[in-house]
Amino acid sequence: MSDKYVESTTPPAGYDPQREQWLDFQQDADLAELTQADSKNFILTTVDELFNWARLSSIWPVTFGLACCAIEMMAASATRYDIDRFGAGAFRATPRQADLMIVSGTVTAKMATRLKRIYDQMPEPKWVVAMGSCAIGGGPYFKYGYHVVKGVDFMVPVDVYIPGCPPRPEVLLDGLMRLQDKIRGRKGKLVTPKWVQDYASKIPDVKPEGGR
Amino acid sequence: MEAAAIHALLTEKLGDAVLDVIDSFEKGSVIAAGSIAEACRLLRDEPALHFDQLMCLTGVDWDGYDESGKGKSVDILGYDELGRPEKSDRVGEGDLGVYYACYSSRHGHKYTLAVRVPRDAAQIPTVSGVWATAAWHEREAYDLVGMTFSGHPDLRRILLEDGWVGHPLRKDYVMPDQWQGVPLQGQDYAKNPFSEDDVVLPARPGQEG
Amino acid sequence: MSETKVTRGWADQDKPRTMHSELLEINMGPQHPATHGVLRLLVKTDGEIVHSVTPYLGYLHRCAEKIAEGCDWRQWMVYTDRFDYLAPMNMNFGYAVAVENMLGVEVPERAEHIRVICAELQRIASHLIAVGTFGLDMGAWTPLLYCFREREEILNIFERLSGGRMLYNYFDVGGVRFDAYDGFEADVLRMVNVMEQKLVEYNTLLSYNKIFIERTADVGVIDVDTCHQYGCTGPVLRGAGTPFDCRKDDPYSIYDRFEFDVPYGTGEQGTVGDCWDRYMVRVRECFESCRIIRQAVAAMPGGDVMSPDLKKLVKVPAGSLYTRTESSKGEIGFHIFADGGSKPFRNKVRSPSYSNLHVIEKVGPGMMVSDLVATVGSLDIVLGEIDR
Amino acid sequence: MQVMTDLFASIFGDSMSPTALLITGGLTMALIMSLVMALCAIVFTWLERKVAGFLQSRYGPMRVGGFHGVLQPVADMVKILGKEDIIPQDADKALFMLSPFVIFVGSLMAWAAIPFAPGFIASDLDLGLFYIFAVSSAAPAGILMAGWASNNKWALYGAARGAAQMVSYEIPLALAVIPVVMVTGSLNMNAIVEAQGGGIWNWFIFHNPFLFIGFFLYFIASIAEVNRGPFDMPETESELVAGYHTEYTGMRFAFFFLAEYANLFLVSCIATAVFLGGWQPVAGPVFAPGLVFVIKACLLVLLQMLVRWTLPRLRVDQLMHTCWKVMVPLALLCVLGSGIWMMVSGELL
Repeated sequence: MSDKYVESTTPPAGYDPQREQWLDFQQDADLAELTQADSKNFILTTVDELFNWARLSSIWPVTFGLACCAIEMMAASATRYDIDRFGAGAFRATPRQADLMIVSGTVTAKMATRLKRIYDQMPEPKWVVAMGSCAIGGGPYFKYGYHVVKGVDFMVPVDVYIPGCPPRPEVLLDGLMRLQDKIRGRKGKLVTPKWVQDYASKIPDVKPEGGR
Repeated sequence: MEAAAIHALLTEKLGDAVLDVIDSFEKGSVIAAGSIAEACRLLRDEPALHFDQLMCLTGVDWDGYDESGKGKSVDILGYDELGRPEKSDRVGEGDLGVYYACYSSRHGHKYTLAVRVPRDAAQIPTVSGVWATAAWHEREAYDLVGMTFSGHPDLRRILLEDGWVGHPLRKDYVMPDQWQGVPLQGQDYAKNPFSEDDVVLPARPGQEG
Repeated sequence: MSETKVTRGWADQDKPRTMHSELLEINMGPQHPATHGVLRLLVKTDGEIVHSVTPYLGYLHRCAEKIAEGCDWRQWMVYTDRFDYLAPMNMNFGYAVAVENMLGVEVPERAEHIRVICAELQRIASHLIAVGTFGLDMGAWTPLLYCFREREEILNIFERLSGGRMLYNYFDVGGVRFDAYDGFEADVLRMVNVMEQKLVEYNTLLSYNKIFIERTADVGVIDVDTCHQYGCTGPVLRGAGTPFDCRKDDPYSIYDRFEFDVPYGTGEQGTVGDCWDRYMVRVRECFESCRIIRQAVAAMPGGDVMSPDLKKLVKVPAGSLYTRTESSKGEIGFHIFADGGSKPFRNKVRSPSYSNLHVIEKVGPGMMVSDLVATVGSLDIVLGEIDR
Repeated sequence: MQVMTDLFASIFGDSMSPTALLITGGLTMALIMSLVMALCAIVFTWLERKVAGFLQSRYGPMRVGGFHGVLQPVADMVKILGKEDIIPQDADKALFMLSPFVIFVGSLMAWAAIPFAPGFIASDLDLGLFYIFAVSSAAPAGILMAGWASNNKWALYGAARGAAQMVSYEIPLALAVIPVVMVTGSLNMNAIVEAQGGGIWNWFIFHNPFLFIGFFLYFIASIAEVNRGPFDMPETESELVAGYHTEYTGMRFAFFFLAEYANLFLVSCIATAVFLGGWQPVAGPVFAPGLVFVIKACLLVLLQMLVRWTLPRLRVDQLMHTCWKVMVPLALLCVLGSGIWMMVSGELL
């Protein structure tokens, strides 16, 4: 580690824990506040809100495990990181009864046409989560992968990208929650909290607003 | 049984079909292309040898191999940073080889047979009659290196699609940019493909949007 | 149409079938719960009886051997993780031993012991998933979840050791990347004690369950010379009755210092070499691994973990060698061709599941569809290492 | 029904003609029965996922309805309502659309004869038990229609297995109940329940040893009849992708879902009514009779769920073997044995 950068464990001055709640994000308390946040136009969108709530709280993924990320997906639905807590635990084997396709693994040229067919067989309100860097952009097989599709968004429209090789089950659950926010109809600007920006500015060669 | 003794037994049984000896980390002998099937049958049936297991059958493309052992072999082609396939007009020459690593569970010794065939006449007899596992290994050697095996029950590509053009493990293989409509080249990952408002940030209290 | 003789079933199977229905071609396609990943089995069935099985591979072919010719010796270790992603430590072990045999480099004692402990822990974790998914193929959901719960403990140890949760890139040519953290021995011994109690619990839940035995005894019988013919190794070969194990018969690293015995199928519940034997070999191998781990932890010396005489850029002298080690699925072999440079000239991976799966073509016909699913489950194949 | 007609008579007095009373009483009871069906679908989907989670040492739905995922089944149902309705292109449209309703109606009609409480029964038929078994044999027809119509090889396999299994398991189901009818002498469900009055030892399960075996025979056959537990060959996840309802999506799939859980509760209700003393309390009047009945039925449903999540699955020919070569002879033996028992103990005279 270059000696210029001194690793400091305490966050810098001026960081006020109350203001930046989203870092220690407790799901239940915020869930209540979230529902109030939309109460402004409650009457108009009641049916729409009800269907959104129903769709996001019972997402049935189709068992579509390709490679190593599939084992992490099984670990996410197993005992310790139980995905069933969010209502998404009923893995349906047929695409007909599923509404979320988690592309977990490397999409090869031979598998791409099957993936497209399964995506088309799924009934309409359907979402795709690209799990793992192989599904996002070819991952470690980018440079010499003659048989690997460099990213699943060539084949199907993707809603949530989960980076990692393989991503941890918690990150998969976070991706699921991010998908639930998307279903809730929430579009947000890329807002990096203030303290992360000035914390990042101390590290020599990292751009404050993140990104590549 | 020692490798040299096996080599002597082979030369005595097969005569001039045994070309020379493999003396690198693994011990074995190079066999003429036409008589590889009898050599393998001999290895399996000879009571003193009794090689009843074919551990591994490997197809090798010796194109551009640096004989002097300095590691100056030719580089292979891949995709560049923008995801476009790199092109080069170098045409592969040199010959293709197949290695048979065999093991005897009764005597506990290992032995390797090797075959080298010029690139344009890459045709050797199959050994799937001797060991059934060779059927799939030979199909893979045909698929990736382009070595055809005469007398093979169904010589089709095993890993790639049947209509795939070219054999990927050859040194002069140019990466494909698409396969039947499925794009295989990458995007330019240096720039961030997502615009500002693409990202859905979980709206927490105190944050708008 | 040839007479399809049913190998096992309650109908009076000794008389050849006279009644035939039209052959139905079904695709246990790339996306199917029973095929453990992206394997496509084209099954021609005559009613419930399988007439012929042809596996179609290549749905997860990730060009690993072409990548080997592009990156240098130590960079390729990352890709060996992704062959058998249920047992990445064993894959690293195989590649590390293969390159060290050609380099002739001396691995320090402490690194050898850490390697054996990691390999055996990974074998237990891989067998746990094999046991769990085999139970899932039979319809028993719960054992899979218990196996995952135990596997999480092992993943914790690996995460503290190597940083990665599932794919580690922890071994390196000439040793291991990081030294063992100070609570390592205590965690491993606690894990082994927990493991031995839990395995007894699984035996009562699944192994000696009447319906499970009914479904697996005398099903998918593979005898020894079929194994030799089709190159099946590991639990499939040991299930057929021969105690052949690379750690014993072709010893590498320091396995010859530990005394452990090799469990093999004895036809306890049915004929030798049936699904139950292969399953029970895996369960008993977990006990053996625990024994090895205890001896390795007891004998672990101090010292550094990387061999001192290793330069930054590894150059393997010209030549070729085939080295094989015992991974949880069978005999993983690396046939390496070097030209003296920093990049491999050709790395061929001989994967155990590739040959284990090949035997289904011979054993499949005559079975019922449910037995075909059971047999494929008992072979415990991983598509990452079949398609490479 | 009697309760309802008296209720309306007391409200509207004699301004309504008897036939109008009959019709309104019948309609309200039908409404109540379909409500019971919807309720048990809601409750048991939640219970199933919770029991599965509990058995697999994990939580099961937690987040959806605040406390322990209580609104999870509601969310499932509303989501399924909003799904796109796909009918495969070359499917047999008429059969495809009809089969969920055949299965649903097959199980809804059987509720007419379930004695929830002393007066509270939809229709007090004299041959209630016979009617239940007759009506619930419509389900194999529905399964075959579903399997054939969706023009999918997996569905065809599932339907063939499902129909064979349900048809063959109806025989031990009926045979296991015959000794009870012999003891009470009537098929009327109310009469059967009243004959088990007075404390736990008068329940038919403890009446004679052959009836005791009969209860377990009935329980196993009922699990097979409902395609659950170790007998779920028709809709196995691991072999036939999703069995006969592979091609069904949205609301049509919900009907299969509803019918499965309704059948689950139905066979448990029949078991409690026939063997476990229906609304007869264990000792002295503790709760309302209807509540006692529902509690017993729910315990049986819980038992069926435990069995499902622990045992592996039988193969199709082993399924048929256990039915024809083990359970039917045993059931016949029970009928013979309880007949001899009654003759010896003098009940027959």
